[in-house]
Amino acid sequence: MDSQLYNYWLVILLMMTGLYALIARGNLIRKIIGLNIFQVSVFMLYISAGFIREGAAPILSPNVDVYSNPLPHVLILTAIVVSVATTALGLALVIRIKAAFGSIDDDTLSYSSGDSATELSIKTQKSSQ
Amino acid sequence: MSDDIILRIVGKFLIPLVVVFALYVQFHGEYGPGGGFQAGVILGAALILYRLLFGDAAARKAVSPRWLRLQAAVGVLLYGGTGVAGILLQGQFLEYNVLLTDPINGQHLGIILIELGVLLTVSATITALAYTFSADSEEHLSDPQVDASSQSDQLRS
Amino acid sequence: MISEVIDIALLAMLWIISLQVIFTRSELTAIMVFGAFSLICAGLFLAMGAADVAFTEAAVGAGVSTLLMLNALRRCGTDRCNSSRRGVIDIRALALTGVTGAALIWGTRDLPGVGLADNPVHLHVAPRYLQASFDEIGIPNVVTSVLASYRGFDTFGEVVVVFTAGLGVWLILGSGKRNDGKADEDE
Amino acid sequence: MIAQHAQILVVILPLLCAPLVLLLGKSRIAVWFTVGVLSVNALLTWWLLLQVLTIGTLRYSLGNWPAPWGIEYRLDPLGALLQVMIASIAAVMAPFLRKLLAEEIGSSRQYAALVAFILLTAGLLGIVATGDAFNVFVFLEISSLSTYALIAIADKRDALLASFRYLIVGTIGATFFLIGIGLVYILTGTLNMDDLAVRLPEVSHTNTTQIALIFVTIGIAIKAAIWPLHAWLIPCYSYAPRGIVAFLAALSTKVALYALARFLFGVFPLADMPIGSVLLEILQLLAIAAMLIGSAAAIAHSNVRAVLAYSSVAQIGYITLGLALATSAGVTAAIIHMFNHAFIKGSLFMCIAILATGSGKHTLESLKGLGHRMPIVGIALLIGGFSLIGVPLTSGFISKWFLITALVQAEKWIWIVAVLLSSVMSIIYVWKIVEAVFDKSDDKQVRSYDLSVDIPIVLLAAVSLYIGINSSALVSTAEQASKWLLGMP
Repeated sequence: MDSQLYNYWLVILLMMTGLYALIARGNLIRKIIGLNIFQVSVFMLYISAGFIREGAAPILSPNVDVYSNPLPHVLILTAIVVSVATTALGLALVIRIKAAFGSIDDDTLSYSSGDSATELSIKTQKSSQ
Repeated sequence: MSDDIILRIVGKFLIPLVVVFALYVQFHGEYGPGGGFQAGVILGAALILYRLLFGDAAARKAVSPRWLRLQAAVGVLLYGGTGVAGILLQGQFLEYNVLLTDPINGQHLGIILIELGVLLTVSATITALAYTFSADSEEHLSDPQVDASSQSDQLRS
Repeated sequence: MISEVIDIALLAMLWIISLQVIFTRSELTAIMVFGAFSLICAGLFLAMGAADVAFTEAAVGAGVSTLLMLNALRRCGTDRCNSSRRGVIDIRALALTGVTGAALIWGTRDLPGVGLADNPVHLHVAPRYLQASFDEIGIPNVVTSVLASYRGFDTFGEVVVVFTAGLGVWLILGSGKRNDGKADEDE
Repeated sequence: MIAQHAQILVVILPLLCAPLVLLLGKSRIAVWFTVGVLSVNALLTWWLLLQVLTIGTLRYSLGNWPAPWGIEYRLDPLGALLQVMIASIAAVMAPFLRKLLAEEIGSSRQYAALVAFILLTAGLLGIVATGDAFNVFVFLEISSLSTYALIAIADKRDALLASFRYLIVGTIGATFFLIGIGLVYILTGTLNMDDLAVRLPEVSHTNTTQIALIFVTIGIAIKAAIWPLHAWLIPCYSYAPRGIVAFLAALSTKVALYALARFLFGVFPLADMPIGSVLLEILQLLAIAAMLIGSAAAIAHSNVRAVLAYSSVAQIGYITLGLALATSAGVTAAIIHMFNHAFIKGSLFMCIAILATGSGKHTLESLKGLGHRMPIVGIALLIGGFSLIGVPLTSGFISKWFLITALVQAEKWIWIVAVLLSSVMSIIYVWKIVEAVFDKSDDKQVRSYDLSVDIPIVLLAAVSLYIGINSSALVSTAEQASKWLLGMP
């Protein structure tokens, strides 16, 4: 039985590759890509679990008796959508970070130090005078 | 915007085909792979293609960002409204059996309605994302007249 | 047996591709590699009988996500600021992913094998969908039945997620005239 | 009809309100409509709490599909209490959100921010309401995505970075949660939390269940900012728009802690699992570390928002400690503190938001003497600060009293010393703020401001004060909730 677990293990290897890219690479876009690879690999874990050898896609038809499990498919459809929504939001932030900081390298990005971080913006300054 | 006449002519034929394909995916979802989400993405792709071929201004004229926001909101409301209809017809939230006298027909109607809601929201959002992300600066989706009228701050007198 | 070989080959190929995401210098390459990764995943999903998921992954992962990434890269310019970390093995990340991966492999060791019809996951809840959904809902695509009716509320949540993301991107990028510290003068 | 559907209405009213507000656009009606919906919602949650306390757990089958096949809503006393907190605080804050945000966000985006705020409320309510493990993930993401957007709209660039880093860490957390849920799903075939609780004992000794528990715990712990997974919280609370951070600090970590409690006590068979007791011990240690390190960091900072953020890390430690004791008294104490801390931190962050209005600064220096100029805010700040310390006759005292009683019962003497030490440290950092705010030497210009924004502060502080004087209702609710949570009704 153990031999049939290679599928999970390769999927876990993929997950960790994505997670590594996410942590180790400094470029924010690269982080988003790593996050996506991590998530897609998790989807693969679910789909592997729903897989049945010789099973057809769960679309009922009179001459098929074995179908793969439809529930993981439904869950992952939702998860894919959630993942693309997160990606879109993350990339929107990356674009703004580039405009505001002039860089998208995590190593060079830092909060404006200490308390000056919450310094007034120009707008507030003007109006409070 | 593309100045290539061939691309534009091909596009004129292709875009309706993509739209038809999206509708096929939408309504074939009960029998094969597909459904509102996939159809929404394809429909969004058709609009993105239109924008690539005929330019940003033309696309915004055809489908304005404001319209897209409303469409996305209507999609959510249609989905939720179908659910609430279940409550109003003495069922549970999202119970389609009670929508029509025959439960199976009710299920059909319910699924068509909610898939339509998915289509509206997803296609609108995908298109809006494409508008925003492919803009060259960040001011396109804003309503200029609204932005200009910066309200007086109520917190400060 | 043959299908297993193909399965292993595809997964191994995916892994080699995903390594590119770690090691390549160019962001553009990384994005294109992700697109390819996503497409092959879609192929694997199809091979595992998940047609709907394959369709969506191809449209969303390889399509929408890649498109958004390309646009984001274009707007950020060809930023190669990443040079500080390239080629350096990040010990911290390696340790973290190593531990996580080892934990997961240990945790999946006593799982039933992939693809067996009598796995617990196939014996509870799912059978009703396959056996009764046609009588209860009347459409042949069980995935649509579950997604739209049995678990219709998840899908409602999913639509709200899409709506939230659209709203969020509009909030973040929409009126970009102001803000950014330096562009504040127009107020 | 409303009675029968109240459980679901609580979540779908705000969910449907959000797109409607977007349709209504930038009109005044939109705000009043929101306030109306959220107020009705708050009343519904109060009614539901009373129902749950009298007749026990409420269930609702969505789409009328029975439990493991369809998604089930399930409301226990703790869930009902949290819903009351979420809906009430949201309803109290919504009318003033515009005024609170006015300074930091351009007017065109204020109504979009309102929509995101409603979605955040709905997401938090949904996490609490559901009885389905995967549905938790979906609503977690609704609340998370709206949180990322709301943090990023603050008028400073640091907010963008804080939001992005939170997005990355938060998504890793959500994905860990997804992995954990996936593993138990593979073992049992079900996603319904009660059904999982029935089926997991059979497989409680497998590696998979242990790893699933660890992944679910880590995933939620990131969202709950349990030390050492709290790093995202400090910049988010420091740079998010001032009006938003009060709501986030009051509720979002509490909801994650509720989810943690549900999975620890209501889903996983902790007592049968080899790592069950180890995990609880580790959580206790982390909680102690959070209390001490969080309080120490709060003393070290001079930015008031960072002080309050680190204080939140410490306070989350108190709650985690109570939960991790896994005794009836411990969980009761955790629930009481969950409730009290929501109101204390909510009102404190709102006080700071108003004190910083105009200057936009949050340093101790910039707040000097403002307590005299804005007496209502000053008094509310005092109440909040004293509660945070745990001075008798404040709600914080009740929390500490119950926590220490629970620790005595569990004979965790060293932990008691740590709690007391952390309380002493809280005196120092609260004193720093109070001293600055009521500094007489400073002669700042008197700034007039819209007094109506004091209303939510007064309401939140009044709750703290009331609980300090008469806590019997809260205590009995918490006791009942902890019994249900631990499965001994």
